[in-house]
Amino acid sequence: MISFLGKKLQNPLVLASGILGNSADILARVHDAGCGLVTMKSIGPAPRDGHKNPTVIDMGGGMINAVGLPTPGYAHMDAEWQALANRKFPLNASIYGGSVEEFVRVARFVSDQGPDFIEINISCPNSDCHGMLFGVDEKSAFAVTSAVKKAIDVPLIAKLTPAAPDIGRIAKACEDAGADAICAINTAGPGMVIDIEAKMPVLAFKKGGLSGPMIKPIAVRCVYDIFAAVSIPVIGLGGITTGEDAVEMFMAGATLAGMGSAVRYRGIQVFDQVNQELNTWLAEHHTTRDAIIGTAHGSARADMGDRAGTTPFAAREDQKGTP
Amino acid sequence: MISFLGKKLQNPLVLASGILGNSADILARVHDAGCGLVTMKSIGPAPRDGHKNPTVIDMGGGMINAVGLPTPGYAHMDAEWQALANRKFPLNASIYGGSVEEFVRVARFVSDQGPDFIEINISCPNSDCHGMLFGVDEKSAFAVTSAVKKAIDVPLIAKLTPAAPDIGRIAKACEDAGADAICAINTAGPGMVIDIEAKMPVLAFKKGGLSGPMIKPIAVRCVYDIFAAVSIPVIGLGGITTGEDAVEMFMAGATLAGMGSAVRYRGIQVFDQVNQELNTWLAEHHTTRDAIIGTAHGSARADMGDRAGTTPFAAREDQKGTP
Amino acid sequence: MTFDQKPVMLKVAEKTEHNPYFATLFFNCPIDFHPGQFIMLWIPGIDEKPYTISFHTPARFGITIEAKGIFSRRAVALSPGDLVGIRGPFGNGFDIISSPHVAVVAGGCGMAPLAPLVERLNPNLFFIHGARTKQFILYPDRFKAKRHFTTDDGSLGQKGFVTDLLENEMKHRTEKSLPSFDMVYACGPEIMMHAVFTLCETHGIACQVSLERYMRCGFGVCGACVCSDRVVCTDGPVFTSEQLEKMADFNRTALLKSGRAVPLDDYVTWRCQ
Amino acid sequence: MTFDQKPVMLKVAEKTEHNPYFATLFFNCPIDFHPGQFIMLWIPGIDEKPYTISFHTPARFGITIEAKGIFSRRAVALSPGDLVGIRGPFGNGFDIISSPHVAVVAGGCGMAPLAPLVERLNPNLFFIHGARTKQFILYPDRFKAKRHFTTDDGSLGQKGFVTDLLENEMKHRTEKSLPSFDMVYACGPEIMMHAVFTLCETHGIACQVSLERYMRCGFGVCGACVCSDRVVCTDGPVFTSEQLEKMADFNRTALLKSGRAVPLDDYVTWRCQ
Ligand SMILES: Cc1cc2nc3c(=O)[nH]c(=O)nc-3n(C[C@H](O)[C@H](O)[C@H](O)COP(=O)(O)OP(=O)(O)OC[C@H]3O[C@@H](n4cnc5c(N)ncnc54)[C@H](O)[C@@H]3O)c2cc1C
Ligand SMILES: Cc1cc2nc3c(=O)[nH]c(=O)nc-3n(C[C@H](O)[C@H](O)[C@H](O)COP(=O)(O)OP(=O)(O)OC[C@H]3O[C@@H](n4cnc5c(N)ncnc54)[C@H](O)[C@@H]3O)c2cc1C
Ligand SMILES: Cc1cc2nc3c(=O)[nH]c(=O)nc-3n(C[C@H](O)[C@H](O)[C@H](O)COP(=O)(O)O)c2cc1C
Ligand SMILES: Cc1cc2nc3c(=O)[nH]c(=O)nc-3n(C[C@H](O)[C@H](O)[C@H](O)COP(=O)(O)O)c2cc1C
Ligand code: FES
Ligand code: FES
Repeated sequence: MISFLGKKLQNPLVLASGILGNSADILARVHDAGCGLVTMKSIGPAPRDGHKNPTVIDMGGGMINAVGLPTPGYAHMDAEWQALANRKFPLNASIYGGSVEEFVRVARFVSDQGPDFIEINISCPNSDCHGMLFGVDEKSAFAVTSAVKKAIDVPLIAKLTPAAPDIGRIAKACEDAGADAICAINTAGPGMVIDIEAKMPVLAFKKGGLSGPMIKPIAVRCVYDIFAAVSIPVIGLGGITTGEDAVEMFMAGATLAGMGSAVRYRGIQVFDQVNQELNTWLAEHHTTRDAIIGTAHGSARADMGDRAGTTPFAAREDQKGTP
Repeated sequence: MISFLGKKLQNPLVLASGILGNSADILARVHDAGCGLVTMKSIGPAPRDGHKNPTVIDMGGGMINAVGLPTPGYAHMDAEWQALANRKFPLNASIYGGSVEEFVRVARFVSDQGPDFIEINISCPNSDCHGMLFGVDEKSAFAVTSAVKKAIDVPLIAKLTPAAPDIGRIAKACEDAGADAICAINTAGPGMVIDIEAKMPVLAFKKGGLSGPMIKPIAVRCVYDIFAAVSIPVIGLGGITTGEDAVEMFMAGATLAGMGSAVRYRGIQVFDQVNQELNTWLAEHHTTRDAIIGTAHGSARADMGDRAGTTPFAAREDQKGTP
Repeated sequence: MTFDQKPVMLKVAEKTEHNPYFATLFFNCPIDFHPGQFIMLWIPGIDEKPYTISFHTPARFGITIEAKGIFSRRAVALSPGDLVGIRGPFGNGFDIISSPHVAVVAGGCGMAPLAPLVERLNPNLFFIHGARTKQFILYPDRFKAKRHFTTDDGSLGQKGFVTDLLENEMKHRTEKSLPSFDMVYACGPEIMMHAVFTLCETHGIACQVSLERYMRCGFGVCGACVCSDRVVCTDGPVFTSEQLEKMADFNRTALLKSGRAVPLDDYVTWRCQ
Repeated sequence: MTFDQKPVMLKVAEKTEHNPYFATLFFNCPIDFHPGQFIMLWIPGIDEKPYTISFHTPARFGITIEAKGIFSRRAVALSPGDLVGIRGPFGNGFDIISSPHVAVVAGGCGMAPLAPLVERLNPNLFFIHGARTKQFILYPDRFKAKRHFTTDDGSLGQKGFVTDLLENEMKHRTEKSLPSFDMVYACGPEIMMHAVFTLCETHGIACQVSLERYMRCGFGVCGACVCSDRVVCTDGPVFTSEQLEKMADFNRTALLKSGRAVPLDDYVTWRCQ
């Protein structure tokens, strides 16, 4: 058991938003398969079908997707919220909106459903009009984060995009705005795969976000930059598929390690497997997760141990409501 | 033989800057191995050693590097310039500077050495103070391109970084400033690889640019965007290692296809091999390179054939000197 | 060969038009395959949807498509020489048992995944095929095994439901003290598969059915296809009685493209738009 | 095993100090290896440089380092248990011939790449080792083959240059009508290797030498190590007479870290800073 923003998690692994997070049943299964914190597929302000297929393509060393933020809309998920109310696992509810007002409206409603955390997806690149703006600009990131923070009763996680020119500064703006943690990264790129026989992009939306092993170096760099810029905990994700990948992410500065595409490569059991690999590695190295967080920053950062997420959320209560 | 900005090239393949481009002898060898246009390692204003090792690491599906723009400095290459004066192959001279003035100083000197093209590297992410700024900001890109254009007597190629928030707009600014072609992309990311046993980043500079197969989707997307934004030819590179990769890049909108990291995976002979693969593919599909350029844009772009680079440079003479 | 990464572009080698609504597209390319597995069919510029492999030899494979909506109508209108993209095969496929005491129950285009299964089962199986009319019967001359037909209008075989025949046969075997079925395989409309499942439960017989849900990735990541806590594209599409017993969403709930969970009727209505 | 991608962190298993300036580090790990190949040694936080594999068994390998500059001094000061990163093996290695009529000429630490070669050559080879003083002689008890020594101060063997011994032996063989050398292998300072090469050319004998240049990637991409049109890390480090004949930069020009081409003397001076 570990503690993250005042909540107990069975382990430091997180299910990335948009991966299998479509129903209470499957979220429970992923938790049972060894995931410490499951994240729901991002919930938007109004029903949205997303793009036509192909929307998700595996390239071997990673995936490209442009699902297009499909969502039932927060107001059309009654059965889901009901099922989740009786859950036996910690829940992270990811949300998005096309404006600060939409973010606030969704966040307020979702907060009332009692998730353990709310994650704002200010980083999805796949929709023409939703989200992206906020994640690449400090002022917008601050504005949306502080507005949502005021509207909700649960800890707030800001999920960032690697497309930001300086992701550390975006993270700092979110921290200043009251975010309790940062989640990084969303998909990288965007990229495009052209089928040369069809002579056209494979994805129906043409461009898509990159995920999986090929983006791990970008994710590690982002988490490293964010850790150096803020003092709130970081959920590091992007390309993690093994226990050693998780160790690398912790050393870059992550408190929790998220996985999405790994489910493609190793199945839902990847959570149990990565937990085992992680614990084996830590045991063999006579160390703990707490002790390795941020160690890749060297002695430059003496305070690196203090973001293991053990600080209860209560201790951060004072920050609430301040912009 | 094909024609590019008024020069004859034996084929549409280009050696990327920074790959083996350190001497006249090796450039000649790469040309003889089947490369249409060889690019010199980027030349800077003053001698520079670059970073300590490790500077270049292979990750399997791609490489990460932070060489740190080592350069003898344009004024300390007499023997090199002399050897290159007698060359029997087309030459692209890549240059960089830390300010518009430095770019102009290097460009003027280099232009007098008689390369066939000058490529401005306004995109290298590996140095704290050189280049990067220009490539992510339209105004800076315009300023440096137009200043260099006025200072030189040979066609100008602007090399762009995928880190630009909207690479199409940067390309347009360069075109407006008088660039005769665009080269894209430089390395992506930056990324970081942490060795978990050493508990530190592997690269001495910590962060580095990504290249090779893993960045191909980003490169293809960038070339696609640039093709849609400008009407000058594009040298597409980033992750190409096979003839089919080159076809994909042409379909995205490239006129020439560059390779760097491919030398790691298939040796210097990769140029001959890719030429053969490309020609075989074209023959089997009863088509030509000219005919497939930009075809992934569909019927939306009817003018796609006219950028095969056959337009002689002379026809663009009128643009010279205009900002 | 597997094409489980990027789509592999293949030419339609041959097309068999079974009737104005059903066609089989053949591809001259080897593919790894176990009966019940499916591929994702991409028609460039249109869309990409899952189809069961209905014909398989070492050198070629085929998919049988029923023209329903925009996409499947485009698919049956494809001609030999047309290029399409194939990803797959995906999914688990049927668990094949060697007993001669098995039943196969196909409803409409649900015959597609069952056909290669039937070819690998003991030919003494009890084989039922239901369709709207005689015209909709797939693969009339394909099987060694004897087929019992039902049609909605009685134009071939018995008028009525496939489950009527199945129930009769079960009762018959019980009455005559013949060995009962060791397995019932079914594919067709979900309401039909649920009826088969219920019948099997009543008689204490194991069954396997192949479910259908809206799909995006095909490889267990996007969550579009979940049915209770099962991921249809990777855990399925074939599910066993034991699994179905725990799947409250079976014949009850499905997700729309938006991810909205709706009663199965609403799902079918949406697909009809 | 090859470690040609990311560095593999290995513990120094054992260290042998040959003298105050030379040490061999051993690693208990199998590695694919052909004599003459090298690895990149990363000391985290310091730098990464190329070193020839000088010891090789199926289960372990070793590198012998001469303390010269900042990095190599750090390297010889490593202790068993210290973690370093290894990439490799890189390069071509020597072309090994089976003839007994071969000579091996080692100058100083140039013995490192030649030692595993000697162990694979016919033991009747003619083997010369030159060093500053007796103290600098590497691996005194390692070889079955007889070694002829030269030292700068005459403290062991003949006072003078390795080339003196080599030339004498060549003349001796000619005069006595003995079979001449089929191959001469050499490694040491480039000026020495050039002298050996010239001698061989004069006598019409083939030779192979192992060159050294500043290296970054080790796998033929960065261009730091080019010597004329050859890429030392992938085309070499071993080059044959035929290749050396065409390499104008051999014993003449090398690139500094900045890429500046300078006369070899200036290169050595730079390395001495
Ligand atoms: C694993 C799997 C295997 C499949 N294999 C085949 C196959 O071998 N052959 C084949 O023809 N199709 C198969 N399908 C269905 C196929 O993927 C398409 O859904 C179908 O072709 C309809 O697509 P459409 O876009 O043309 O129709 P849509 O526009 O999606 O829908 C229009 C029509 O489809 C009917 N329809 C669609 N889905 C349902 C449903 N769930 N229940 C009842 N009616 C429905 C509607 O009644 C309506 O007539 C399979 C699906 C899955 C998940
Ligand atoms: C393929 C290859 C294999 C190598 N194998 C070995 C090996 O097995 N053992 C080993 O000790 N070294 C080997 N080296 C050399 C090694 O990589 C380092 O260059 C050496 O250890 C000096 O590094 P440094 O940083 O300590 O010295 P630096 O700081 O680079 O230089 C300081 C000292 O090195 C001397 N020096 C360096 N380079 C040269 C040169 N080119 N010519 C003459 N003097 C020079 C200088 O005289 C000076 O004393 C090899 C190099 C290559 C390219
Ligand atoms: C198919 C797919 C759908 C995704 N949908 C969402 C989403 O709705 N909201 C979100 O914040 N991130 C979404 N992501 C991004 C992931 O949450 C994650 O940030 C990214 O994939 C990197 O992690 P990975 O390499 O472990 O997959 C999606 C990713 C994929 C592959
Ligand atoms: C080791 C290395 C050094 C490079 N040096 C330069 C450089 O000096 N100037 C430049 O414009 N690009 C440089 N690049 C970028 C390449 O020219 C190229 O844009 C990039 O590697 C993508 O192409 P690739 O995937 O084919 O390698 C370098 C790349 C590598 C791997
Ligand atoms: S279709 Fe994506 S999980 Fe099944
Ligand atoms: S060290 Fe990079 S090419 Fe040889």
